[in-house]
Amino acid sequence: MVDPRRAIIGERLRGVENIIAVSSGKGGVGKSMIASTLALILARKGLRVGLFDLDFTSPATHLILGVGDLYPEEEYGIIPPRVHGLRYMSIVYYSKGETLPLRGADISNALIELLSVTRWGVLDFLIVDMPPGISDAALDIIRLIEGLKFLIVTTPSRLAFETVGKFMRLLLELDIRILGVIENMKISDSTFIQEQVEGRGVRFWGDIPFDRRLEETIGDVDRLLETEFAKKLKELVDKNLGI
Amino acid sequence: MVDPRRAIIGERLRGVENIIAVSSGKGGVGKSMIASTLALILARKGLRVGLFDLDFTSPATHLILGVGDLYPEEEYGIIPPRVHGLRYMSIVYYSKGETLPLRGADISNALIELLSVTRWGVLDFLIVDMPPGISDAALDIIRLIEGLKFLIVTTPSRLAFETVGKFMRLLLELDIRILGVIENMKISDSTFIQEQVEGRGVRFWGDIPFDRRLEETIGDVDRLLETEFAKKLKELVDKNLGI
Amino acid sequence: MHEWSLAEAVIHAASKIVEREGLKEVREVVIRVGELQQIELEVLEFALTELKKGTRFEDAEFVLETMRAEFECRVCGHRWYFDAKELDERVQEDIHFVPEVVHAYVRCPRCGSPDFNVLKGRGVWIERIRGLR
Amino acid sequence: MHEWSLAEAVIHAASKIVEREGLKEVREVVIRVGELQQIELEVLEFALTELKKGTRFEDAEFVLETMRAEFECRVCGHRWYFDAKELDERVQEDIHFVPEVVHAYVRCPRCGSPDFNVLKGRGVWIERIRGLR
Ligand SMILES: Nc1ncnc2c1ncn2[C@@H]1O[C@H](COP(=O)(O)OP(=O)(O)O)[C@@H](O)[C@H]1O
Ligand SMILES: Nc1ncnc2c1ncn2[C@@H]1O[C@H](COP(=O)(O)OP(=O)(O)O)[C@@H](O)[C@H]1O
Ligand SMILES: [Mg+2]
Ligand SMILES: [Mg+2]
Ligand SMILES: [Mg+2]
Ligand SMILES: [Mg+2]
Ligand code: NI
Ligand code: NI
Ligand SMILES: [Zn+2]
Ligand SMILES: [Zn+2]
Repeated sequence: MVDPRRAIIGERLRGVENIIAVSSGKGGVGKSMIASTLALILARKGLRVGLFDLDFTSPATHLILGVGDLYPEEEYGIIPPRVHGLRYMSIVYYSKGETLPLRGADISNALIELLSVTRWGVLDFLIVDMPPGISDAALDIIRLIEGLKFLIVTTPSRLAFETVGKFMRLLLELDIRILGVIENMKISDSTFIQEQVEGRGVRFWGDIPFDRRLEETIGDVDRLLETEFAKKLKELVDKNLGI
Repeated sequence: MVDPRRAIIGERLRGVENIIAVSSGKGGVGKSMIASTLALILARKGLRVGLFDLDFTSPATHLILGVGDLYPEEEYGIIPPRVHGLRYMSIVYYSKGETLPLRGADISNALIELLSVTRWGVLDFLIVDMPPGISDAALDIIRLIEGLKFLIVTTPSRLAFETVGKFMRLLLELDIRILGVIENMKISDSTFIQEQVEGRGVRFWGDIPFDRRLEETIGDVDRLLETEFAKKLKELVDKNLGI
Repeated sequence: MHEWSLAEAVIHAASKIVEREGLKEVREVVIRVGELQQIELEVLEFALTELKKGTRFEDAEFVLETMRAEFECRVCGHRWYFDAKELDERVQEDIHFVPEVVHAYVRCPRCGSPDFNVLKGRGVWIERIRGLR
Repeated sequence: MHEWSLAEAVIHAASKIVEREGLKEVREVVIRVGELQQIELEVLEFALTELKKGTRFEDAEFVLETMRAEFECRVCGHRWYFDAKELDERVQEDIHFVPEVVHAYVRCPRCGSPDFNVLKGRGVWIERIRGLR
């Protein structure tokens, strides 16, 4: 018996120019905040942008964006609804507010299902918000999505970088493109992370300070884009993505 | 064919009085810091304590404790080495500094293997440091360890509590004992988390402030136990665990 | 109508198999459809009929077989069959798109756990392809 | 000597099976040992011989069968056999205790991926128990 889904994934993503996985290995470093804000920043530049929340058991981007009661349309597949100018896809459309306990094999299956039926159309960027851990979701997008690029997020903490460093090493070993590393929630001016990153030959995008006001903007993208956090992220994007 | 391992797990944990899973569903909320410090606090009270790091793909407790180059002894099974007065078990003994990408099924297998061969001996408390996500590790310890109790960690953020709330609801539905909830890295005096927790009939242990000096103590347990973080955690333990 | 995209996946994957096996003429493609997803068979069939036009499958027959969805609880070992009618329509639709969300809505009838395995009846599979070499 | 704890698990699980099946006398217990873990068969056999004394397995024969460990790459589909001798001793010992750490040390020989499946040859299994009812 052959599962026909895997064969069609390349087809489904054919119209997407760049796929960027915002990743870390570590949890709570700001992946979801950065993925959401990055997608909004690119969309406000007039680019065609999609955002795909791949953290199925602890999704967060729907809260950050303040996504209301939407449901994807069915039209020769699934069309991701438009949210604040983005094509937005999340499992929460289907799991609603319920707890969704999924084993790795189920995460893998749900990911393949969504990749094989979602019609992203033509996009300049598809931003993928990754779950923590070096497990099914990370291994699957690596094997399923050709040309995928990683944007890695860490905090200044040694506890975060312990895992982030290992994850980077794996990507480098597998010859997968790393766009760069962002040091988020910076509170001192240690250069430890920058040295570690550049020492491995990876581009250090820069840091984003800890922003006490960020929390209040959850659910309000206009206010989010006015924060120091978003402004600093935009600077890093302008400088490092060259668009 | 029958896998003989599952049948012996109860036997292996027979000498352990209390098993506490420090958990959240969400990453980066301080589970590893709290699990490690909790284990040390209990050990310094003269109790017999074990610490089991179950975050196989992004372990952190070995760094927090400053565990050197140890390897478990083999003696009718595996004996967890003694570290700062704790019986300490982590997959890093076997994966060393390497990246360990594991799918959920492998996480499950490794967990069952370790539970079936590790001889914890007689312990008053076994503290388990859980990975983020509501996936294999959480589902497995729920099904494999009888009498397990959860200590839940969140931050004040709505992004954290979105998942933590869902995880709590699942545990309540399954009638699994929740010792309480700790609100970590508190920076304002919002009572949102406390209300949410108590509204669900769960004990709110209290909060632990954001402690800028915590990072410097990583690897030095004596300094760790002198931090505001550890002192506040000890207060919460004294008040809520009643020992 | 996301059955259409599943049909596309079937045609796409079947083409690769036909090429790999070096088949000159395809007579029959047997598709197994798991009942968990509640796929509309007429819609899937219609899509296959439309999509095969002008392809090497033009003269092939697509045979659809359904398979009941069976679950096994990882906690207590209980096995049971999925019954869509016990769920409300909105939830059925959610499972239609992403079968794994069944873990948000269904519990083991014996012990109440959401930690169960889908033994069979998930997804759309190419069971076999008959043709001439 | 963690073979001892595996032997205990076997005796424990075998007892449960014997009770469930209502066997009065146990003649033979066939154990399948995967080669991934490089279990010392003599040590496992010795432990089983010691542990069965005074139990219902006292007169039963424990038969150990080994099974080669085979991997399948999830990225490129390549299959290959595990060869412990290619790894240094310390790594062999790590895999001896927790076979899953093989994913830290072994790569697909064709594409270099650590994302492979252990098709067979992992762990210790009770294959069958023969006895009288
Ligand atoms: N630069 C920042 N300043 C302050 N808080 C931040 C910053 N970046 C992220 N956060 C907060 O940190 C927490 C974790 O962020 P999140 O995006 O959910 O991380 P992840 O997706 O990596 O788990 C959230 O509460 C978020 O609001
Ligand atoms: N109360 C606190 N004050 C300041 N930093 C903290 C506090 N609790 C945890 N941290 C820091 O937060 C980060 C995440 O903690 P960690 O224990 O690794 O979380 P988790 O195990 O939930 O992923 C670490 O860098 C840790 O040092
Ligand atoms: Mg996130
Ligand atoms: Mg942790
Ligand atoms: Mg399942
Ligand atoms: Mg594997
Ligand atoms: Ni449909
Ligand atoms: Ni041994
Ligand atoms: Zn059950
Ligand atoms: Zn390969």
